[in-house]
Amino acid sequence: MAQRQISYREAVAEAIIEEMTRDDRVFLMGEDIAVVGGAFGATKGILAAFGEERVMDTPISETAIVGYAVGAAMTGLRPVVEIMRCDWMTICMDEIVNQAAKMRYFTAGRPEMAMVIRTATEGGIGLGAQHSQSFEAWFAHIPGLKVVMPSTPYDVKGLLKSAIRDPNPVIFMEPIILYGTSGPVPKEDYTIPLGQADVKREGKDATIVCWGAVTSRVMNAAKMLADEGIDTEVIDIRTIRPLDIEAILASVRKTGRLVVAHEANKTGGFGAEIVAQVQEKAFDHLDAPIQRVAANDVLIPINRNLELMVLPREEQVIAGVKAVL
Amino acid sequence: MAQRQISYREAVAEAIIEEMTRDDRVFLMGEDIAVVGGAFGATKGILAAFGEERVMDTPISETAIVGYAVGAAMTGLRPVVEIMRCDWMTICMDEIVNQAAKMRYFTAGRPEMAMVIRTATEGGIGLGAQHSQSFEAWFAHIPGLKVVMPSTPYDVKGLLKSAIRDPNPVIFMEPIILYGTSGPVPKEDYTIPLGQADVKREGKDATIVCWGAVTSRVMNAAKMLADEGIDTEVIDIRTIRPLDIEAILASVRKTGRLVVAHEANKTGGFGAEIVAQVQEKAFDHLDAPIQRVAANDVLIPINRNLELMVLPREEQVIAGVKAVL
Amino acid sequence: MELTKENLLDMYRQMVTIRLFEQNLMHYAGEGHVPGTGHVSIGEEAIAVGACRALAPQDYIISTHRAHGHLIARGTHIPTMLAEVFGKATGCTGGKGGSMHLSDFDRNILGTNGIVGGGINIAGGVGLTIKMKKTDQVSVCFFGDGASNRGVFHEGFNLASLWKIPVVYICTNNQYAMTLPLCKNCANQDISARATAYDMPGLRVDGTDVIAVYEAVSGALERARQGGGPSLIEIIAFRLQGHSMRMDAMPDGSSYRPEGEIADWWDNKDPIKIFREKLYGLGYLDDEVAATLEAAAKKDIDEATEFALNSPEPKPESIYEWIYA
Amino acid sequence: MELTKENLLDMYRQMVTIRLFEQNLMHYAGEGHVPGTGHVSIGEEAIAVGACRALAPQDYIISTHRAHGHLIARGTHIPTMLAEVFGKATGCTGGKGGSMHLSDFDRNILGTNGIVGGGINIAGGVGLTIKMKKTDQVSVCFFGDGASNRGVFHEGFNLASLWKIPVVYICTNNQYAMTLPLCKNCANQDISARATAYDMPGLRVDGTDVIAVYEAVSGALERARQGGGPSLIEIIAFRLQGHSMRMDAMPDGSSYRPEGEIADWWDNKDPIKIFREKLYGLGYLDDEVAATLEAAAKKDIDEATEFALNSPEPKPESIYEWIYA
Ligand SMILES: Cc1ncc(C[n+]2csc(CCOP(=O)(O)OP(=O)(O)O)c2C)c(N)n1
Ligand SMILES: Cc1ncc(C[n+]2csc(CCOP(=O)(O)OP(=O)(O)O)c2C)c(N)n1
Ligand SMILES: [Mg+2]
Ligand SMILES: [Mg+2]
Repeated sequence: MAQRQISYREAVAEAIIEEMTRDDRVFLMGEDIAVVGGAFGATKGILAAFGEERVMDTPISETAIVGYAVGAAMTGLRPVVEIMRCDWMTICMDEIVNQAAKMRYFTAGRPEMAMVIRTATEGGIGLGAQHSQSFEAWFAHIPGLKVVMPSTPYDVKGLLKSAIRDPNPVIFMEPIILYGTSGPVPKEDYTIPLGQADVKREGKDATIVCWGAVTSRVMNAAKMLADEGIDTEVIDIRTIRPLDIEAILASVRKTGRLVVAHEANKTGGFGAEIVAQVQEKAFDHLDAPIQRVAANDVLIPINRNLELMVLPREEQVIAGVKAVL
Repeated sequence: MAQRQISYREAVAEAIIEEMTRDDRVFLMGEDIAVVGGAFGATKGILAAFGEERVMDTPISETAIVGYAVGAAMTGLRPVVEIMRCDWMTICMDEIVNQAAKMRYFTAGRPEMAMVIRTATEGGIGLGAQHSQSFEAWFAHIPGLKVVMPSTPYDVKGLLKSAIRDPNPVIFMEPIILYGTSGPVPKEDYTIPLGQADVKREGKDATIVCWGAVTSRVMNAAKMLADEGIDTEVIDIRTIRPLDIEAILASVRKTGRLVVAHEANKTGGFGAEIVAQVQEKAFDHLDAPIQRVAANDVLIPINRNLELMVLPREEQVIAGVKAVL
Repeated sequence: MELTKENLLDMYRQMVTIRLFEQNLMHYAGEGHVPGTGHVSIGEEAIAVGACRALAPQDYIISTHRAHGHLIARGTHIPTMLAEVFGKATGCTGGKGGSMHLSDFDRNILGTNGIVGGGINIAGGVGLTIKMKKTDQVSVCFFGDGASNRGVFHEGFNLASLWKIPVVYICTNNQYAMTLPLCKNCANQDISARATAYDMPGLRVDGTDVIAVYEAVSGALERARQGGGPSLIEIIAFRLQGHSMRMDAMPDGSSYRPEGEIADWWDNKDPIKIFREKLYGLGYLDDEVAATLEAAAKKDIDEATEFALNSPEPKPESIYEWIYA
Repeated sequence: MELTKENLLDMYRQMVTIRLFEQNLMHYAGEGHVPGTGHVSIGEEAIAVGACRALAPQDYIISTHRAHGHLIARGTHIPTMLAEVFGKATGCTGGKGGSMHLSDFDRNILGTNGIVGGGINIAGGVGLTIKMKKTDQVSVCFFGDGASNRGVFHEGFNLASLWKIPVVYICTNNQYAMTLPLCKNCANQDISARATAYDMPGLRVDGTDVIAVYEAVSGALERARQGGGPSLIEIIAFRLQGHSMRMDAMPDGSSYRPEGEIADWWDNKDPIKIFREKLYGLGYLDDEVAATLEAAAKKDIDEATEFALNSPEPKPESIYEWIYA
């Protein structure tokens, strides 16, 4: 029997429904998540299943959404809240960085801080410079936070379930362009541990580390390179913090060559952190300088052609790989 | 005649006073900056010199402080605003990242966005985990922003004057522990261009790149290393974005060895970006993996001994240099 | 100033132009000409036209994601606007900003914003410039009922009132924030009542009555010009379409609205119909004059469409423009 | 509940204990025992004691940087608290949080906060837990007049009222936010009037009258427990010291206050003196009883001091604790 295929957005909803069924401390709040099931449809059907006591539409009050989640988590609930777009995480950074990430510390480890902040991230759909950013590098800089960005329906279900069960605040980033993509997802309960990278393709000539929406473009590039006889290994880290550096190092020790690809702006992106760790821990294995493939250091334009040009595509990934060979 | 010595905080005030005298579009607003001259005394005397029309105490409204600055800049003024602590930049990240940094773009380059956001950054005085952070890595990730962090009274005067004259939004970070330190500062008008690193010590055996408060500890370490016969070159980048990568590369090509030191948390710090660029552009010159020296990936404790332990000291810098030799 | 017959007829023409602009836009969005999304203001034309008619040429406007009407009512060159929404090089933002990022510095329209509430503090800063430069201008800030629950509303209003800044805050209460009805949005559904918290006047006006809007805004402008400080005008409106063209395209993009509401509002709350009847009653308008005005409006839109459709795509190198001055 | 003579005398003892705790703290801060800083609540003791006396044991407290009184009034173990402020291992936060980060989960004191207004949304979330779990608790949130101008006040209040969350918001209006007097802080200096913006009751109480505080808070708690939702109680207080021990140590740390204000307030607004006179008038207190109560208070403080001074420094490895669960 062929495996069931569902979309990324359906996988998100399924994970939440399973976890809400399993644990009645889990509840949702966010803008437009209940009645219409989210601006991007990722929480569709959840209100119908659990009622408005556990699925709450909020006013446009990002600081209250996250701040209330902190208070609810400190008193034993497990909020899963949504900030509609990653760009608007800018509004509630105090609640995320100074409150959620630090509350266990300030209270001598007394409460669990089980809370998930889901957010649609990255670009690709013409929404422009205030609706296309991805700040995983910011969150990864903050002790106390975990940061996850799955690239497939399978991964998003398993990782979101782990995130909801995790006793720490988790920033859960869902690339907006992936919501409509489909893939095989088991109906049953399964989890994927946070902090475990996934080798999405094995290869021996070079390693490509990536996460988020660029992953499928990296996979395409890997196929195109294979046609030219270049055999790349593709590692989707899936979790940004904690980072599965061991998986990356193992691959680099084998291939001796590394490209890191992500969709956020290049300068100050999390790619730099991976480069820094790899060159430190596998210096002698590196046969060429590590290349980064990322968005140009510009703002994201709404024009379709320009946007495609700014975001990293197969072409840049291929060029990156060729540069390390 | 011996050169005049003034403190870092006096140099800040002097730079502002000179620029306000020079250009009547420059004005100040922020919390407690006027009547008492700032929580850390860096704007003392400015109210007396220019009056409350140009030096304004504000309520505790960080989003208004920065948001108003954006509007004022768009209409031709040149606000120099203060967010008392870098930790609270979390509150006005939308205004910084989505508004200030993007307004020229969204208005087809029509207005200048001349505005400076000054903030006291880094730790070292026992104020704890919500009062000791340094987010230069966040700001450096954002196209449209410039980011500066001077480490001496001389540098802060020259760079703040350049920042005020710059037509772009500048995040100007003043390490809190440096306010009381003194050094030679010319009385006359001078500027230091943004984006120009400073070789604070010449050497041939290894390069240490740093910025902010750790710079003086790096200089101490360099002296201690010199006593052991190890001759290090110390480069204070001073501006985080734009980064003077050429200065760093020139030094690395000479020494073949690099340590990057900063006070922010190690993971996701701006040190990673420097590592990524240097290994890419000077791979063949590197004789050892680049080392990073930074705060542990923990929260900053108020206890004096613990805080000293978490922040990078001479000892770690020396260990870092020995690791690259 | 009393509105003459000519004024009123011209206002009618403007309202029709806005309506046609947006209906035309919806058509072309359906055909794939609009990257991302756009938010039409159908049902809110009387607010744009009544308010902008009250402005002096030197006054500033800051607006929102739902701003086409504000620009057209101010006399913006419509082809340039439509080209922008289509993402063309001839657009006011070079095709990089789209519907949410329009501006027209020649008419002191400083920009619209993709961040809900993002303009509120900026408008305060614009007003601060006016106050500091002592010019005879007012800063006018449009925002929605949804934006009224963001923290920036509170911080921006308090500061404006404290400093007696010349701003007129116009809250278009169209009774929805995306999918959230007013009763789930504002604890006190009388938004104008919030003005007392800041010791400023709060008015409530019927947004289907263009003359009432004109009068209320005129009064607030006058007050601001006399040094009386800010006012809040809440204007009750009726959103005759879905939230956005993107959501309208979703199968159940309007499922959250009570059955029959849209039809009922079209019948009873359409400001153009209401104004048209009023003008007929006054004897200012008859079928012939109406046909002439409507034809003039249609001609403007047709010309704009032709211009936008035939305009070139932005040049690749334009991605680097307008990021730094 | 009517307060008995025993209650009142005990409340007097508590107020004296708080006063002595903080005066003692100022002494030891002067001797260098307090890392960073601390904010004493001298002049505000009636608020802590009146409010906490009204609470049921199961109620939660969220507080601010000026919180010693709230903890002592709730019965927190004073030695643990003082040890924390000294940065000792035996402190409630292991010596890592200090004066701004106190908590006592055994008494449902969920934490104080170094971010002004940082607790407001958290308290809403605590109330949300109560509402969802349907327990007989109330969430009590302390904050200051300065915090009332932060956006979180607006977002948190609106949501709490909309959802009828059991919270009592207690605004200690001590007429200063650091150096900013009320008239430069709040456009409408009647903070309680802001409650109408959220359709919740707003009360104003004299903070030198411990019984009035008790009664107002009792009423609001009752209302919240009955499902009536949140209330705002503004309590007028008189800050008899500078903003912080750090600022008090600065030469002109109080220069912003009108001459004679502090002396006048000590003479006429000291809540301990006022309560003492009241108790004398009621015949509940005489010199002998007063001496006994004061001696008891002093003993508690002396013991706490001895404990804190003799407590060990935190262990180095404790820096890694409580960051992740
Ligand atoms: C800070 C922020 N939060 C959420 C959104 C998503 N969003 C865009 S428009 C909108 C509704 C705005 O409602 P309102 O202010 O009433 O304006 P209207 O759309 O009704 O004109 C929302 C939630 C956003 N753009 N910015
Ligand atoms: C968001 C934020 N802004 C500024 C500060 C610096 N700060 C600490 S306490 C304080 C004054 C707070 O005033 P208020 O809320 O009235 O409390 P009070 O100190 O009077 O008890 C300020 C500005 C801060 N800690 N957090
Ligand atoms: Mg609306
Ligand atoms: Mg106060």
